[in-house]
Amino acid sequence: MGEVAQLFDRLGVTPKFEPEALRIAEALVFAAAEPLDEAAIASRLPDGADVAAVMTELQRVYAGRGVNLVRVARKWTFRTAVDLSWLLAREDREQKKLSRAAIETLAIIAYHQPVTRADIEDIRGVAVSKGALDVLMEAGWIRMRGRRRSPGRPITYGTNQEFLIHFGLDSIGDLPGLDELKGAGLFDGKLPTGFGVPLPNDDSGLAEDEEPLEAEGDLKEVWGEPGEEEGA
Amino acid sequence: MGEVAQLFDRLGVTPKFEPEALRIAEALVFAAAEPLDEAAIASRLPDGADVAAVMTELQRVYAGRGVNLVRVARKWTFRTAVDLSWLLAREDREQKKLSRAAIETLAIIAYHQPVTRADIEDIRGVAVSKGALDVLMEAGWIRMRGRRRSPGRPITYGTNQEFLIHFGLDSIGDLPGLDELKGAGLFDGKLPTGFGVPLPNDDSGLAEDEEPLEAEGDLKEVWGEPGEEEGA
Amino acid sequence: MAAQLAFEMEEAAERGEGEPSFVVDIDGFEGPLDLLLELARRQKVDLARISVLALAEQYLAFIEQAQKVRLELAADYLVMAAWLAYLKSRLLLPEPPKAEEPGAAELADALARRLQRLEQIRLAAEKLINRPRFGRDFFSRGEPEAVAITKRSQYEASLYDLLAAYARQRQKHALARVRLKRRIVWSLAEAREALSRLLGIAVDWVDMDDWLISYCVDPKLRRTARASSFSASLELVREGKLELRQDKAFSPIWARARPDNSTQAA
Repeated sequence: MGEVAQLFDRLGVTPKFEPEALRIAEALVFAAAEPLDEAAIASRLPDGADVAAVMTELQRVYAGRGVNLVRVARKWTFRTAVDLSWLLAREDREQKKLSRAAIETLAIIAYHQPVTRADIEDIRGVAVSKGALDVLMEAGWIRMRGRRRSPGRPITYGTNQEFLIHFGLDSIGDLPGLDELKGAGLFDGKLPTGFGVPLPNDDSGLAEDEEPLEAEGDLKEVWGEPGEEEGA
Repeated sequence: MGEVAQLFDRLGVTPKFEPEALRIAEALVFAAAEPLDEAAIASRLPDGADVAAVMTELQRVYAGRGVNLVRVARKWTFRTAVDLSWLLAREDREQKKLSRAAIETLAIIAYHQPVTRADIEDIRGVAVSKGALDVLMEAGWIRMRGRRRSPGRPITYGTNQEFLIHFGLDSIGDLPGLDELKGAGLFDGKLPTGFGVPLPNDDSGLAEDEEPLEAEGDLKEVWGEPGEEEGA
Repeated sequence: MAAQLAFEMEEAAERGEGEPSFVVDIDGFEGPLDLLLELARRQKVDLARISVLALAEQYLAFIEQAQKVRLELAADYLVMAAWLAYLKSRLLLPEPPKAEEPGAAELADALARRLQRLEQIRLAAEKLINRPRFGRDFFSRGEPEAVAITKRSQYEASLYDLLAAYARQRQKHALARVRLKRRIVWSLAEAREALSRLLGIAVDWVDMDDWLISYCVDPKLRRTARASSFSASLELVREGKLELRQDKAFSPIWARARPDNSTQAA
């Protein structure tokens, strides 16, 4: 503890919280198997500690190091520095390569969510290829959100927290190239009404034109479909 | 990397190795699924790096922090600082079903309180099973009220507020009476005349034939007993 | 798609003249829109300023050639071809004065926008997929520290369990209890103990009934007391500790401790 204080002294930094808070936050996030949200961290900090300030300071301390403190899905976690990926790449960690169709489908879901299968087909101009949604579901990146209030009540899809963690995004608004897409004004076009929301939205709450999936049976039933729906 | 060099500068330390080596070692140990020996670390370091010096320096950097670099069985790993181990303790509530003997004992205590162990045995017709009272004490539903003014001055038991909360009772008087129990089909009709169910009473005041438990020592002594008392 | 080979427009169009030469691998396309996008890119202009007419012609030429070499094209491609043929004719003909349907220019514009949108999402997908990714480019702690869990039992029981348990026991013992009430009896042992005490006091003959009444105030107990003490007294007589005397049938029974000397005489 004394040493941390000393460190700050030497760095010429005057923290607005006890050095102990920094140590606690560091230990918590370091030990956890999964990213931690600020509420979880705050609950263990001394009363009155400014958790945001603590995390910012900790992030600064770890900047440029071999291990960095990053924020993903609005949670904090330590990650090896991206430039050291060569060091740690291992065959057993190699991921299944996604098909081009799956990547495009993922991008459409991410940038245009909530979207239906028909929305995806409209953008790509082709039937959603066999298993593309399955693969993404299996990867754990997308989820069924609800149903669109439109004829046939199609299922709507969106991304989930795993998606943000995997791609190192703090929120869906941090998607790369979002500004270009917005600038191109391509979020409207021929998409159904209510789809013209300028930003992707992975809120767990349903959109105005969405309604909840009814029951588990419903989910299963729907989930059995992709094979049948396969057109091309 | 530049930032690390800068950090070292500000710390007034002149490392005998490239700062990059420190970052690599840090990332390696962090990402490893088990403690790493120096040979494994050295194989990934830039040629000519003094692995021992690197690890010593890294250990120094982490000394006094929330996470420490430690050597176990000649291998390196990160560990939560010992003084923060309390952060990693978590209480887990495990749901356990109450044994039949325990719930029967509890039922008698609830209706007939204040009761002694002998009273319970008299009503149940069997010795109070081993640990049944202990379990009920642990569950936090019964309390020792006092002692019966009778030979041997046995402890009297009653229920407490936790009991009411758990079973959703506003007061102990809400326990159903004989007619209600009959109505619920819990008693069949063949009861002898004069058979009754007492009106339960969990008044915190002592009954006429009760006297207070004397002292803490008394309590402890008594509490050591159940095992021994176990007869039939 | 049945086409496995690179479909070489150039070769297929050998007899044609002045056809743009390009190589298309139909197997590599993700549907007609993708093919259109590829053709559009070959115009080497901004997608916003693309010539939709030229694009339609190129697409139709491609389909025509594909059919000449009997490539089986998926329905999607043919539907698009039909639509583009319609669009082409609309674009070449003068616009009807009052358009009920969307004008040809609008249709062309919509197509261009669709292509743009696909292009944009492709760029975004590329950016997304090339981001540093968890488990490939960066890693979490390999050996997260397990949280030590102290187990604390929480017992579970419902009110129904409780009531059922109560009724079950009371019911089970209700009859036994009744028997207990009737069993307000003097056991043989109790009677014997009482008699032995009597032996200490009664040196002379005593009326057992008088004596029993003095002990047993409760009249209900008289019968059991008499029966038990009579049996006990017989036992004591057999052991030579007591003498009993009855003058005639149904008359009082007298008892006294047996003098020590007579014990020895016997």
